[in-house]
Amino acid sequence: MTWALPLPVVVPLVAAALATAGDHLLPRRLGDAIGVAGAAGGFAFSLVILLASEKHTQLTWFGGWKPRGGAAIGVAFVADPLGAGLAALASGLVLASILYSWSFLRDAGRPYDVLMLLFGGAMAGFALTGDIFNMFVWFELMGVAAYALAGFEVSQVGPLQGAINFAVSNTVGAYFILTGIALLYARTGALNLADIGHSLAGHRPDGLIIVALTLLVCGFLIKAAVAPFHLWLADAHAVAPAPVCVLFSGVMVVVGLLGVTRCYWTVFDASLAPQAHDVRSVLVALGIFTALLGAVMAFLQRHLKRLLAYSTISHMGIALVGVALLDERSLGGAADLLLAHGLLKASLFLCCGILLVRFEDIDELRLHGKGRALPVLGVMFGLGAVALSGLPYVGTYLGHAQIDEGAALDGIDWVQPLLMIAAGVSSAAILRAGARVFLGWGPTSDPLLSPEPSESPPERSASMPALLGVTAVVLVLGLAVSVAPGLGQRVEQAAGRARDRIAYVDRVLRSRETPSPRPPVAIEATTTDSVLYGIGGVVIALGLALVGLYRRRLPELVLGPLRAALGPPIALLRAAHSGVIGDYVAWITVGTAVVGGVWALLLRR
Amino acid sequence: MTRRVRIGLFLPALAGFGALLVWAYTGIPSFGDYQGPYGFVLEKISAPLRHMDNVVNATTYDIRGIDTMGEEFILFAAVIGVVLLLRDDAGRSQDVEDDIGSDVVRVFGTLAIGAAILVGLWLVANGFVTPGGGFQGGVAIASGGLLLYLVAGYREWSAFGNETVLDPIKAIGAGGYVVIGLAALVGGLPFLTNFFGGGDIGTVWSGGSAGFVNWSAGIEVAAANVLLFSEFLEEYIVPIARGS
Amino acid sequence: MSFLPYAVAAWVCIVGIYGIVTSRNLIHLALCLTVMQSSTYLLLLAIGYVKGGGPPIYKGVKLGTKSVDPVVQALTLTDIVVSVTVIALILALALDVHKQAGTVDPDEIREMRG
Amino acid sequence: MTLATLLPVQSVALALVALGAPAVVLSRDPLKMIVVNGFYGLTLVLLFVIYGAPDVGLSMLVVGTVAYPLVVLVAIARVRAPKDGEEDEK
Repeated sequence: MTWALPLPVVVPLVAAALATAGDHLLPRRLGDAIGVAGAAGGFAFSLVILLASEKHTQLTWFGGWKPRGGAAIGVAFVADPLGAGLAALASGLVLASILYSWSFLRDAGRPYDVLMLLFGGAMAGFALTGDIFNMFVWFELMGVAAYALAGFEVSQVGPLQGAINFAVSNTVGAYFILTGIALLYARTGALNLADIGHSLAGHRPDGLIIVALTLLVCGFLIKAAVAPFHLWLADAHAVAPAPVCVLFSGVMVVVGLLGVTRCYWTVFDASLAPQAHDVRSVLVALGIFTALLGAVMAFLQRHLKRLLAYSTISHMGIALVGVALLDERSLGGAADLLLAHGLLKASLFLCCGILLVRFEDIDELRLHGKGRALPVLGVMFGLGAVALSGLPYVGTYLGHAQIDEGAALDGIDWVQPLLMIAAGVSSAAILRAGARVFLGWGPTSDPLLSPEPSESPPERSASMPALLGVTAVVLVLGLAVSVAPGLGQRVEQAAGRARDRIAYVDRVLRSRETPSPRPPVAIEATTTDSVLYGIGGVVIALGLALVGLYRRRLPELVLGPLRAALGPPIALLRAAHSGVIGDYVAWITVGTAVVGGVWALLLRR
Repeated sequence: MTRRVRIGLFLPALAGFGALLVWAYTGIPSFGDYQGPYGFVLEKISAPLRHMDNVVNATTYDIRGIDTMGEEFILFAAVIGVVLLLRDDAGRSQDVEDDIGSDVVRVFGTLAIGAAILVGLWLVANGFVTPGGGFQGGVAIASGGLLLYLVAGYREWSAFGNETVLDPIKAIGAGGYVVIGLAALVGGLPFLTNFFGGGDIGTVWSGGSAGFVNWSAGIEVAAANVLLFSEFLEEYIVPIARGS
Repeated sequence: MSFLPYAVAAWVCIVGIYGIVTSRNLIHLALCLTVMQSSTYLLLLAIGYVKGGGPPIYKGVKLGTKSVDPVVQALTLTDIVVSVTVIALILALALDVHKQAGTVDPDEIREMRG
Repeated sequence: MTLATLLPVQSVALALVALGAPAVVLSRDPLKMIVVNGFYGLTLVLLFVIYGAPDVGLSMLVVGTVAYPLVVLVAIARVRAPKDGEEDEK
């Protein structure tokens, strides 16, 4: 199987080169076919690798440069199920986006497909590589393709500013990562993840290790849009075409979390395992903060893509908690959550694209009631929103339940209600928007929501059944995540393997294979607590959505104090999300200095 | 957030960030005491196994060739992005005046074009022997193209400095890199395996199939850079020609 | 004194970030980004330096002669290419911003509030 | 840990780099900035050669003398050019 390992990356890249070379020579339909074939090939090979990796971790050394004397020489792709799963999610969503774009952006031209393919190939490369500098290379390719895609519609200032904010923030993050890589290389003289971890094993953490951890984690958290590093994300989403948003929200941010997971468990765990508690507390705090902040900001938006973008930030916070708890069940939960979220959020963005095609607008208030003409789309939108709230056995529920149980096992029992509130509030925002657009509920004006510059989208002609078809397929897959038999157990086993540094080193440097037992095929059982939290999330979502719509019908006795209590913090939050790149980089510096400072105090003990 | 608030928030954080960096850097082995082992291992194996004198390029194009493949595609993607962003809906202007009058400029310029391209080719060819290689040579060749603009004017430049000509070349360069890698895979070897043997050490023929990789990188870099320059020049020239 | 190369790398990084945050011109901001990136070149090459070592190129030099680390140089080469591409992209975006908004001061363009 | 680990020529090049970086960042006039940035690039080239990295130096040289100046100069020229009224009607 090792021969297939480079192919999820190589096939899209070759297709991109071919499509570019033939752009002026080949008939247009043939060029389209090359694009789809590249994406489909990448997806197919990712699935093949995912299935193979469940039995054994797959390994290939580029150029045949095998390790000598127990130390790596070349660059390896190491596919464990978690990485291969992300590669499959990424290439699958690229395929869906390209198919959707066929009728959504007919005039986009060849460069659009090519950039999508490069974006997908780079994400797969990042997910599969076992070398820390190679991670940086794919990270940058992913970034460069994404910046160009974000600024794709260059006729307005908004998209350009969004793309610049995105490019500068993420480039700063990339340099943090590179500095962290340089520090690890200075200490260990190695770039292979297994090698670095092996050299660090048993050494107490000093300044170099702690700062390398800080730089790598903060660099990846910029990509993962975790507060206070998240400011670029809503700008980039607000401006990118809907199918591009699918990739940004569905997988690109997930890549950031995989970066944190991979680096922690293959490298830093070797040195920091005794102080894992302190690593955990800082990351859990960041995750909770992000989950709540993103949810509140989502509730304040009226631009649908921006609203969904903030909801993504909230879910990234929840997933970070899963990663940060550092146990097998929570990490598996984060993976399940991100899988369901990626698919569901993708389908919601695709719904927005359809609204844009039909009504040439994407503003919640201006679209008031117009969605009544599209009942099928309304149902899909509503299902997506409810499935994100954690309704038992639907969509993201499984991930939530696993994270909740992980937190309970770790003895951190205050986390679950906060995560429930975050999921509820961000779903409430989506439900409120859906009710206003598709049911015509609530007033047509609301001063609470952020004013948006009106933008006229370019004219589009599209085949509605094709768009609805792609959207429906993605939605159904997302809804089914929580009830797919055996999925929970398999993902948890995958998470366990991603955490097993010793087995990883054995596999990569000593070619020793540890086969995994086959997990049982059954729907994952969850605790009563999780079911209650899930129901709670839905109740919050529905209740708050109604409050958002009919706030003015509340008695002044309730409304007055509410306004007094929430007004100033909301104004402050808005001011912080200023859209100015200088502010964003200032917040990145603040966040990195604080995280690094806290770890410097805690981890040296 | 006003500028004052931003800077008041930022400066203390920057001080803290700087302190963290300095703290980390004190943990690096003292300057000049690089401990290895990675680099030392590569120095030992690259001449005997690969007949390459230049260990840096042996690393870049062979041992860590996959990094360079990614790098070529970064350049590829960025140039596509720039072309996309700077595309001019009005199309290329054909009525730009050729304002280079001096024969001296033309003569020296023409000589300089030849020199730049020769230097570029030499740098690519000798990549595994002396400093240089696909990237440096490619940019040098592209700068020769840039000089053509100075010498011959915009019209001649735009005859080849456009996407129709350069896109295929760029794509063949980047795609060729991958295809060489795939050739090894089809032959049952790991992706990007150097399958021709080393060649004669110390000559332009050293390097085996990594030599082809080096050349395709050179082609890609040259075409991509000419396209990049062309787009930026376009941005400068066309509006001026139209405005006046 | 043996810390000086690393101190310079840290200093250049800080100066670059300072420039990015305080910049009033997107073109200036792009150059500050390259300054910040040059800190990574300085750090990498300083890490790989070997006292009394020559370049890791053995043309006319006996194999086994002391030389500096080739790996950090290969990494820096990649890094430089990345830098050029990112700068070209950001400048292209800045040019388009100027076309649309008539300014390149990031503080004056506030389309993305809240 | 002695002075001898750092050659005098290295100290000088490092000092130039250390001064060059703030000079680039603090030059707010675009044209001045590109000249200063060119010099900064050359000090980096010098330092890289002294560090035993001629390949990197060469890369920095072709990038610093061809690619950066061209794209930045064009950007500056466009931004400074008198507004032709054709695109700034807002």
